[in-house]
Amino acid sequence: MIALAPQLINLFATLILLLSFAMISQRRIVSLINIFAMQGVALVAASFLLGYATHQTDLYVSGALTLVLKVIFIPWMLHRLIRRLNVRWDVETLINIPTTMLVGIGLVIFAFSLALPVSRLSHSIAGGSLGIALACVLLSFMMMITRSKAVPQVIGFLSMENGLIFAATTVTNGMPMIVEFGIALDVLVGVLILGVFMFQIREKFDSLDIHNLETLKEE
Amino acid sequence: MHSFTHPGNWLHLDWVLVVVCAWLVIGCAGVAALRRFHFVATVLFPVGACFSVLLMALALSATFAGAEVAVLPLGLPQLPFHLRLDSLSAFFLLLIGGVSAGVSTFAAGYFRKGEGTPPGLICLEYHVFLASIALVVLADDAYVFMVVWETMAFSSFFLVMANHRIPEIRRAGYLYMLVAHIGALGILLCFGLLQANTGDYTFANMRAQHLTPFWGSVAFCLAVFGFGAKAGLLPLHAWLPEAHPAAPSPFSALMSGVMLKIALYGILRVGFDLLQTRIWWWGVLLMAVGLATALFGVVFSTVQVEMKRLLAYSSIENIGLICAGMGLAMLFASHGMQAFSALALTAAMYHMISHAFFKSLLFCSTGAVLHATGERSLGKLGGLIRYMPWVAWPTLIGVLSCAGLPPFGGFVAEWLLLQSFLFTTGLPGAFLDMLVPVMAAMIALIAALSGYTMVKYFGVIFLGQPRDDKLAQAHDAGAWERLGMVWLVTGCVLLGLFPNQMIALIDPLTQLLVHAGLAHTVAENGWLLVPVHMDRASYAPTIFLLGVMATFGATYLLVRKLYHARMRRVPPWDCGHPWQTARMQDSAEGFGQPIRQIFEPFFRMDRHLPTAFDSEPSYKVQVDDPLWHWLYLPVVRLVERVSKVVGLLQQGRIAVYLMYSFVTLIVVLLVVQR
Amino acid sequence: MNALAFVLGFPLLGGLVLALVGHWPRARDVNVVFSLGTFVAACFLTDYVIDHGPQTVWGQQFFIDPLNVFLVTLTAFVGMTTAIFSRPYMRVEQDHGKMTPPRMRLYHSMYQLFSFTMLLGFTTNNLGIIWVAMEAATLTTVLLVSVYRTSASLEAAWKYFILCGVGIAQALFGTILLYMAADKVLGPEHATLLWTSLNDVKGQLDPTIVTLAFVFLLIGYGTKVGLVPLHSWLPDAHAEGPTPVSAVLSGLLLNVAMYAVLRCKVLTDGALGTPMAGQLMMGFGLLSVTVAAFFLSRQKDVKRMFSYSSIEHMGLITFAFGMGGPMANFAGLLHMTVHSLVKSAIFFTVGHATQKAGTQVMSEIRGLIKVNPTVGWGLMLGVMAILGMPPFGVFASEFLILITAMREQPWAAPFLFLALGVAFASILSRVLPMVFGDTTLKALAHPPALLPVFLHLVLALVLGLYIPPYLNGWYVQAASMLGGVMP
Amino acid sequence: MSALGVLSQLLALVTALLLAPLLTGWVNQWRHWLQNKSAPGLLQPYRMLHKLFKKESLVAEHASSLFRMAPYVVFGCMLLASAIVPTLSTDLPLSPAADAIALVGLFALARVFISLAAMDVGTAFGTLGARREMLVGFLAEPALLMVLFCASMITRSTSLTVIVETLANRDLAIYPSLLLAGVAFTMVSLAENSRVPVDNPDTHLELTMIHEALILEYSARHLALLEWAASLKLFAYSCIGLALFAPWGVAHAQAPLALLLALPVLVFKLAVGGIALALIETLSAKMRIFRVPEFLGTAFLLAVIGLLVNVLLGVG
Repeated sequence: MIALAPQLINLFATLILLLSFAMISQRRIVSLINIFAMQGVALVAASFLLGYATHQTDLYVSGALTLVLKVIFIPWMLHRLIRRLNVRWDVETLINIPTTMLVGIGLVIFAFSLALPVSRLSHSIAGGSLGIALACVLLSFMMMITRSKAVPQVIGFLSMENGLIFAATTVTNGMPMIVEFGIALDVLVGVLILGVFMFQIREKFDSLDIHNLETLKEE
Repeated sequence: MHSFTHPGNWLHLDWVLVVVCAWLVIGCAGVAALRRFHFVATVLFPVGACFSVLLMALALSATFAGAEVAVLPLGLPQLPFHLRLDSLSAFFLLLIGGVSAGVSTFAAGYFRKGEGTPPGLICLEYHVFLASIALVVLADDAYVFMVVWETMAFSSFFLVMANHRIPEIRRAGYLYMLVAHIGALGILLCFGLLQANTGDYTFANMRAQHLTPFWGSVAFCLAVFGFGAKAGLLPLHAWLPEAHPAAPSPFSALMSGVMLKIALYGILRVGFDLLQTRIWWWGVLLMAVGLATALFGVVFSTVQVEMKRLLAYSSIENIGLICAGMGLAMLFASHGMQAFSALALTAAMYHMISHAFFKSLLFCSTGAVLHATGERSLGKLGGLIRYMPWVAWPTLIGVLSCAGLPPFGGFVAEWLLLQSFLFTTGLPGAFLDMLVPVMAAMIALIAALSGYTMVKYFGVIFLGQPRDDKLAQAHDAGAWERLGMVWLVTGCVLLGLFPNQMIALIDPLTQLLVHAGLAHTVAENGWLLVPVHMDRASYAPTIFLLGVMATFGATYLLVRKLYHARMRRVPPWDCGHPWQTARMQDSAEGFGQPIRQIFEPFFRMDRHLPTAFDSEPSYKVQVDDPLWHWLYLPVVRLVERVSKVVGLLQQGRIAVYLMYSFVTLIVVLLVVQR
Repeated sequence: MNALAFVLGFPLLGGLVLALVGHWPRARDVNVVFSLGTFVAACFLTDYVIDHGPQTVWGQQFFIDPLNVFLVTLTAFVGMTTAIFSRPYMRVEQDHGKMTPPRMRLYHSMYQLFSFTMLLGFTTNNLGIIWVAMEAATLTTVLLVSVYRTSASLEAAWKYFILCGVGIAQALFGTILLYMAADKVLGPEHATLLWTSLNDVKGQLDPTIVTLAFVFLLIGYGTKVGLVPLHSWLPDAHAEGPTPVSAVLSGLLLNVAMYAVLRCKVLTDGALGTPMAGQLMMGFGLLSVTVAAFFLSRQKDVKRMFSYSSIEHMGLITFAFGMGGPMANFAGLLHMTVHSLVKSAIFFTVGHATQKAGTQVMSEIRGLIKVNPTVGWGLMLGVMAILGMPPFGVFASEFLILITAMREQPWAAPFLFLALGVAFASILSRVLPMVFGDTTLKALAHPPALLPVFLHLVLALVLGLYIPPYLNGWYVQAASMLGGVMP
Repeated sequence: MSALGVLSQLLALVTALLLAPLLTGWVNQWRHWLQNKSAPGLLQPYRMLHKLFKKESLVAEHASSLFRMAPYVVFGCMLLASAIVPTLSTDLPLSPAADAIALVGLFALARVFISLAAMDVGTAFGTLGARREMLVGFLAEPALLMVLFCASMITRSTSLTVIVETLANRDLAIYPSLLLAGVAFTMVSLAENSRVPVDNPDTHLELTMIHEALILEYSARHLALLEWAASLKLFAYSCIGLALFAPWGVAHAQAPLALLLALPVLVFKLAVGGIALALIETLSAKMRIFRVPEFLGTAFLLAVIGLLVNVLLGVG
């Protein structure tokens, strides 16, 4: 089982990358949230496996933390939010899906070329996955730019966090515990605040479209 | 900081610092008694004047003493305040003390109740202004120079904004502050070059540096730009005719009389003292700029209709003449002709101090007229000599001195300047020999034109019939105002009649800057002012005045004795036209009309001529500054266009902002990877 | 080291207490008391550090050295004066009906928590915790900015959260890379993110990883510092929130971000040996100064204008630290201090002025001196100070920055002078009509608290003319510690 | 300050006082003859002065003391000017007190005072005259200064006595710059002494009068003094002309006896000059007031070109 660990980690890494691409090409919000949850599951699996392979208990703790937060609580809250705000229609994008895919591939290539010299130096068993993590971060960054609705933008932000946590766990076998807790706490509070904001934006503009958030500018 | 020894053997510098601190204390006392107008006017200002007189005395004794240096604990840790009192700064302290004594006493009588800013606040700004001016001439390193230089601009800005209810005054204040700051940035750049990468910003170190001709020229041009902005040299003069009339009169007197000189002090300090390399075309540049400014200033002052703007443009003219003198001195110095350079420099210094006195006198008189009649424009004044003799006669002396007429200081300065322009045949290079006589011709023309302006100024205000019947109630100047004006008049007269003694005071300065002086040759000839040699040229103002007075007295008595002195008052000759009104006299525009016609290309005129069908025909001519449309407005439009383009950066769409962040990340990563 | 406990404890406790009683009328005074307590504790802490030198406390999780101790004191001091200023300000806001009791409670508790996060950010030794503190600071200020619940403040808060969230995420990635570099050198068991241990071993850190890490950290924390082109959130956030929040945001939060960048620059300089970090910072700094200067002339809203002025000054500070060397670092630290003091003083006076005029549009604020001379003169002197007029400290630090720039980076001097000139022209042309002239404004119901304004300006004046020796000692120690002399 | 010096100074003063009205009378006579009118007597100016001195002075109601003081100042200046210019001998103790530039300053002082006095009365004519006088003045004064500079460039000194001495005993070399300066000087003296091309001394026509407008309000002794001053000014100008362009025959300090010879030579030269002036007046017509600036502008340029020619040829 230990021998298989590096390949398994790479498998999970590619799975996360695949899910990021899926999120970019997704049109409906509900499936978008489900893919985000699946990405969380992959992340949890990777950290449990790594914890088992390197006998580090705090990886289990961080995996559990991610499981509770990113797989159970946040998707549940987003689903409840969508039902309350009856946001059903599909995701509007600023540029059409094929071009986003092309740009996505370009980003992945850039991320890999960037991370190649670094990953060779890392002697943890999943060194290679740094490139993939950086790719996930850039992809979710691009997703936030191209989405014109509040909910997809929030999901983009959260999937960026996923990418970062994945980088932390694989490249350096997890951050010190205190830092893990801090990050998790920040993400949780962040999501709560975003939820509150969405209610207020909805109540103020009776739509979640970012276009009416453009009044503050230079004439 | 040397220990506080017994006051007996304090240096002059310490006493000057005592005077500066005293001024600051008076300023604070003014703030304490913010609204108590009587206490501020009759106690604080006169005490300030006494300290000015003390400063003058100190400067007199310091001119002949050696240079004194002091280091104050204030300032940056690595760069404490260095101060130095050498003969150059002593001369300027003399100028500051003399003029501010007169102006402070005048200001004591100048305030009236319930006018704009509370008098206490004005007292604070005034005395901070005086203190910073005195410190500028003492500064001996770049940091303290910049600090006191901008404090001077800062405090005079608040003086200009004294009655800020009027929108034009706010606009003038803004323009003044902006040009002053841009000038200061230029000066800072110049000091940056002068320290030549040694990192030590004291003037002593700057003197030791030998810059290459290129960097030396860049430093000099920056200095002329920076200090020229403050002095009102041609391209950067637009603020002066706006700011000086806006300030209350005693302070515009001080600004015109003293602050413009401090700007020229800067050029002297950098051009002659700090920069060791000297290149001939620097002098030519200064002369060209000076003369262009002078001609521009005098032509514009002739066509003004508002008395304080007229004096402001006349200040520009005099600054131009002084700059031309300094330029000539630099030209001679660069060719090693020290004696002639000393002559030109003495001429410039003489013009500086006489202009300080007579221009302050004229501004004080406009202040008195303004207070008596409440009227600024020349068109509504006239015949005030009957109601305000105590203001009219001193102003006459100021007018004669400003026009450069013989018995007074203005003429001596002009005489010396023309003499220095005559001895140019020794200069190598045919081009220079050609250039300088033409410059001499322009100086003569400018002096004559200033005579024209002054006749217009005095004639339209004080002589003739009052153009407005409310002028009859114009009350004469108060006691303090008279004392202030008398002090300034004595200054003008002494400068006019005793040039030898004044040149003896200027001599240490020229020895310091160009290592030559006139004192030796002048002292030999007793009453005669002989700059170079007896049969070369000589002028004795006292004998001259005695001659005119003697003939005046003799004819007066002879006519009385031989014939009689009967006189009868009759209505003036009306050429058969009974309805002679005061409006038939020349108005201010009328008197300036010939100049407007001759120097047409100088102005940007828009004239409103009444047509035949006007119900009430009116004639209006508006003369304004062409540079405003060629230089200032294009710069403002350029800045607006650039900021419109930059404004596009902030369009409000969050996706675009995210794009900025994303693109920056990618770009920086690529840059770093390479 | 109980002084540090108090410094962190007071705001945390204050946040919790005010969460319960924030809506009471006396809550304003409680807020001041807590801030005062923090400030006193900070003074004790500084005293302690002066005598005993740098300290690592509580299992090396907290580290106090000359660099961050004077920033802690500055933050506590400005926090206290802002609390004093917010007492009358908030009472007037309540009268205008913009602040309901629940919102007051949110405001007070978030205010204290915000100062806690800043002080935590300064004192912690762990780079990860610095990141957590920055994220927490963003969260608390998002709530403070959106406290008025108007559409504009909502938009500003949303943009602020999204942009800063993305920015800080990149900083997290940089921290992870740093951790990876440390892991390689110290071995997996005792690899830590403690700055002191990283600082000791920074020579052996792998250059390629550290370069990548510094880029991510610089862009991440640079977004929080408001460097152009990452600055877009700053004018909206600073302009829409209540004025005490703008004062604290402009004055203090930018310093925390700059402090984080400085910590990373020290490590990068040690690891790389090449001036890459300094050059990047200089590039961003110069871009910020020039672009922000041209933004100023088109502003209509007074708080937006001063937030652009904050961008310009932070650009100048970044440029100074980018140049490196003892003189430039000294100037940068001095400029940080004086900018915080003067900018918060300006926001205090602007706060009162906007309340008088009922609007933030500058064309409707006229003749402050006539209505209330202290507010008018306070604003005038504050603006003169921020524009770099000499008696004030801003001129001293700008003077040092400019002359070092002329000596070491002559190519940058013309840009700096152009930017300073344009900024001077634009700000003065907007402020003069506001301060002078006739007015239609009416006096305020509650007398404005102007003690903080003149306290700040006097401090700035003192720093301009005479820097006391022990403060100078601080700066020189911190400057030499920052090192990074350009080759 | 030798006794002889004082004597020659007093002699110069007396001759100036006496000869000035005579010169004016002489020019008027010749002008009338050339226009084939019957001319008034040679001594007519003296009789007019005597008549005016006897009359009672009528002063305008609002005229200030400046108005009454101005004639004396102007007369004093003109007398001092003619005392400074070396007419009979160059041994003049007063001359070191004022050189060429001071002389021009003296004329300017007189002009300013007379203009102010004209404005003091406050009628339309006064200010009109003052404006025109200053217009002529501000162009003529620099031109005169440049003419004097040409001479001082040659003789390397601005003191008038030194100029005359050096020019007188130089061998008869032709100075081109002096030729240009001479033409410029004649144009300037025509303008300054308000002769025909620029201003008509006899007329009171508002359109053309400059000098007359200034002294319109004066009467009796003040008018007499001003008339005398005007003739003194003409005398002074002609003496400057003679000094610069025909310096021979002036007694030198070393040769006191030549003093007696100098007087007749001076009278002869002045007579010839007077005839020339009368000739110019009859031949030229009066110019429009706004052609005067061009006229004086050309004079000024000629003088400056004279200066440049001097520098170019390096003469002297």
